[in-house]
Amino acid sequence: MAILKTLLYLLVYPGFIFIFVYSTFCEWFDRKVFARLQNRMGPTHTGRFGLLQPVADFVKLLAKEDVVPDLADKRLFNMLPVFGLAIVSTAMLLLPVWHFDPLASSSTSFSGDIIILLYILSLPTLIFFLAGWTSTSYFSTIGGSRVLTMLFGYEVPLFLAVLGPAIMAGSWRLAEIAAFFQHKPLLLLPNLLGFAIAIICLQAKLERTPFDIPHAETEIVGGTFTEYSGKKLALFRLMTDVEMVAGSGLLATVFLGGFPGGLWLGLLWFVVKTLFIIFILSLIRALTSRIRIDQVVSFAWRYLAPLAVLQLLIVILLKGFIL
Amino acid sequence: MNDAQIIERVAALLGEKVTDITNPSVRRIYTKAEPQNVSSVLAVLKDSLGFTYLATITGVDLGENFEVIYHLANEYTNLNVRTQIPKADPHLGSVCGVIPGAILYERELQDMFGIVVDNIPDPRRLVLPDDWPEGQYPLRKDWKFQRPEEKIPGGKTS
Amino acid sequence: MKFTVPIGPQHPALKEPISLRMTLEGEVIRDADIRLGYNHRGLEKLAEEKTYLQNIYLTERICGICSHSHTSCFVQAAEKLLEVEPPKRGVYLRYLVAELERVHSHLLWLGVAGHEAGFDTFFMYTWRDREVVMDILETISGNRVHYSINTLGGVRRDIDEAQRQHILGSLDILRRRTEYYLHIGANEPTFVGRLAGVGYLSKEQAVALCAVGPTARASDVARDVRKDDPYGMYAEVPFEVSTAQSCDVLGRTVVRVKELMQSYNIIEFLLKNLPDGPVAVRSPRRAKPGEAIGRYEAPRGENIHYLKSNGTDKPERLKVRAPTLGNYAATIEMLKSGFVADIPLIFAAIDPCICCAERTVTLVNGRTGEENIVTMSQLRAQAQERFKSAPMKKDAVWPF
Amino acid sequence: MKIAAFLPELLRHLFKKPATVDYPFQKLVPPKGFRGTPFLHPELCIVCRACERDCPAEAIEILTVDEAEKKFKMIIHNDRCIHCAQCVDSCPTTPKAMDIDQLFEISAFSRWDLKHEWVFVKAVVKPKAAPAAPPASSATPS
Repeated sequence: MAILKTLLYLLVYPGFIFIFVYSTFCEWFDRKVFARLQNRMGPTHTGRFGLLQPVADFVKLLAKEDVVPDLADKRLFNMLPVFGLAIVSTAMLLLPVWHFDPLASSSTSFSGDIIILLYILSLPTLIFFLAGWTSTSYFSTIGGSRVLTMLFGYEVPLFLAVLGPAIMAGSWRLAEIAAFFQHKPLLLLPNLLGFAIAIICLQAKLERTPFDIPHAETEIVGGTFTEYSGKKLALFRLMTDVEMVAGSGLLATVFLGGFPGGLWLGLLWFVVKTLFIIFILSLIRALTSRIRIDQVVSFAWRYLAPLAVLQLLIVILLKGFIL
Repeated sequence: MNDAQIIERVAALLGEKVTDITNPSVRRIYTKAEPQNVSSVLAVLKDSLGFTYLATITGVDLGENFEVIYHLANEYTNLNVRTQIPKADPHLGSVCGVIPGAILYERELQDMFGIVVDNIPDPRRLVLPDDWPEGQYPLRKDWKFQRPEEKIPGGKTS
Repeated sequence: MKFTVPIGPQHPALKEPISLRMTLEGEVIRDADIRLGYNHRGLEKLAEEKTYLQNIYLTERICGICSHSHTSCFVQAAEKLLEVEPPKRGVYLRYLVAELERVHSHLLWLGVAGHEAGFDTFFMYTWRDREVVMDILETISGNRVHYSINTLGGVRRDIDEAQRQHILGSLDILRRRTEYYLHIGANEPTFVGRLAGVGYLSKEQAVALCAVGPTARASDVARDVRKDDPYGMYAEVPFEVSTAQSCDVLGRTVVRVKELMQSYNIIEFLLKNLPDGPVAVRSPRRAKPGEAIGRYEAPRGENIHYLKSNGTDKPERLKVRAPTLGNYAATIEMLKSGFVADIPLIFAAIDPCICCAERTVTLVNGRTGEENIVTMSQLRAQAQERFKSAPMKKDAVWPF
Repeated sequence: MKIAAFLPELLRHLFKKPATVDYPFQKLVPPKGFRGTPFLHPELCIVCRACERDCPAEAIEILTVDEAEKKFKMIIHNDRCIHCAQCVDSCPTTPKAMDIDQLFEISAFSRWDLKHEWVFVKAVVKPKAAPAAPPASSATPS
């Protein structure tokens, strides 16, 4: 019975099927919002309101020819998409949405899981870099180097920003942080600055405008994914979607008070809060133009990092004097 | 400055280096120079009258001769310096020293008319494809294009 | 380590085939080389086999965006040779379409600039509003792209009062929207950050390299054929030559937006002072031997057609110089020591119309010199060899 | 410099109807005078061949079927047609024998499907209609 339950967890909910369905839904939501902000229609015809369009794209890519460059390291080149998808799916498991005991730690919810989650979420960037670098194409190489350069820009502010609520709640466990803010929702307000910083960093992590520099199509064609095609590209795209859900889930847990209310209500909160964050991400995407790589780094270190430190200071002072 | 004044200045500055200054319509001045003088004529026009802008160089096949026309312009008028070179021995001096932008047009002349531009900084082929046969100059009048017979694949589908 | 990255002939930033070869050091461009010739159609030779009337439609096909500019330029020259004077209403309508085309072309460019800078929303909105002017053009000429409104001795279609009012009404929308885009363009920090200071071309360079159109005007060279050589009725129309002093892509954007405002004024003037009378006169089919030059300020810069007749109904020689060609030398200068990210923007900033420029010319930048012309197969073999002997992974240096 | 200058405009459009049209299901109507595909009114054609001569794309071909019966065949090669409507302008008859329709969805699976032909008897010019040369047409035979 326990094995069956584990299998159910792994494969259906919150495992692969749920991840696949929900992340494709999020991609649809993102595309639709982006289109409507631009006064366009967006996906319309596949399924009701075009809901199945991301799935259709996925299936289409699966059926496409798969080309591997001659000079690429074939084993690495082939494994990277699978690794990437596995990594971000693991990140999904750590979100305190479903099976966790608020009091006892378990394999999916334990003290320090916020660190693990942040660590896991920084791995896709390395996967992207390796994907670009092993492709050996000029465009991919430039894209790969841009991925890593950007990583140095946004990762530190993101960590600092996420640190704030954790310090305030005095816990390194996502479930406990969420529970803390569910009890004292007003304390979310001092963290708004951190939330804004984290949103911007998440946008950079997901490589969306204005930070879509590693795969800026008008400059370096497909960037890191130039040489990827067929199934591998499909997996990479799915991976980006899942990463988007995982990242917004992390922000929702830390900054928006998590997902209270058991299985079904928790799921509803999860959907509402992640969609809210994805909506903000889409808005930023529609609102800005792509910036240059040097501008990203200088922006991150000149504005984001100091602001994140300031946020941390505010939190520490609050914690020390008021609470 | 109107056309008459410019013609006056051109005649005064260049003397007998240019002949046949005509002004068939408003702001269109044509003049003629010997091929060996073109470069110096353009230099004088550029420095003294502000004809810094070379719009293009046109080649025309006149049968016995090639006519080469340098279309210059300043803010008042358009001045065209023409020169003729024999088709049998088509040699022309480069004007790239005076107007660097002329190189494109000179290389085009080389390709299309088979005019040899002396002292051209970069004599590579410009217009025609790399596998174009030597000695074929498409814009010469004796070069005829044979239109291939049109072949439409398939048949009626409906 | 330096490496050469091919941008094109097929590349998402390019709407038409052209090959830019960028020698890069990390993200910095050290050398640029432009190659054309993927779109050559032998048009000048073909023009010698067609009558003057047919050549109007042939020259229209030089370009898909500024189609009217080439026909107007050709018709200007041909009318001189055929000794016909178009009636005044015809002239007004011809340049009304010309200004509408300038509006559509500049709005198109604004969208393309947004797209190249990764600002897709801006692109979508400008192109949506461009539909207004496209619809006007379709209504008055019968087609969205190839208006075919010019004929020898005037224009082919008249506009009626309802159309006149419709255009005047649409101008209000266009004015409002253009002001709004100017506001967005000047205020959106990410967009301004991408445009300002990029693709510097000094005034001296612009003059020396014979740059034309908005590229030259953004470098403070007030070169505009409509003012210098007022063809048609431009001598009667009040307008200003828009210039900018910043010499960069932002300046080129500002010049184009200013020109849009000027074009709206010109269109309004033309419509309010539209003379009565016929729109065309009959033209002879044969021209006396002679030669004529048509100069025209296309949206991208000066367009020049040289036409020589020989007494028949077909021209002896037609020479076409499209504005984009005149700007290539300047582009190479602008690209140097820019960033990879700026390539599409700088290149787009001259508003390249490759098929205009390529009707005759293939260009390899003379400066790099040492490269020999080789056949495509040789080149491919060389490239593969070079690639095998020095794979990227081994000697690539970290760019930052 | 203003952060998020575009935001009000974007949010306003979030709930507006899209500016684009759901094309195959919804079609825009081309304006009056749109240049579609040329066609012939065979009963009006006087076989002056002005259209054949002026067509810049060589898309019109007039063949003689039977000289004695004055039977002719006109083929319009729509696969070459550039839709300039010069043939309509060149046509000297009133009403015009060459005409143009408003269709814009004219793609076909084969270029052969695009060729249209008419076999007709040459129309007799009524003496009254002959001098009515259209003023706007520079292309009337000189």
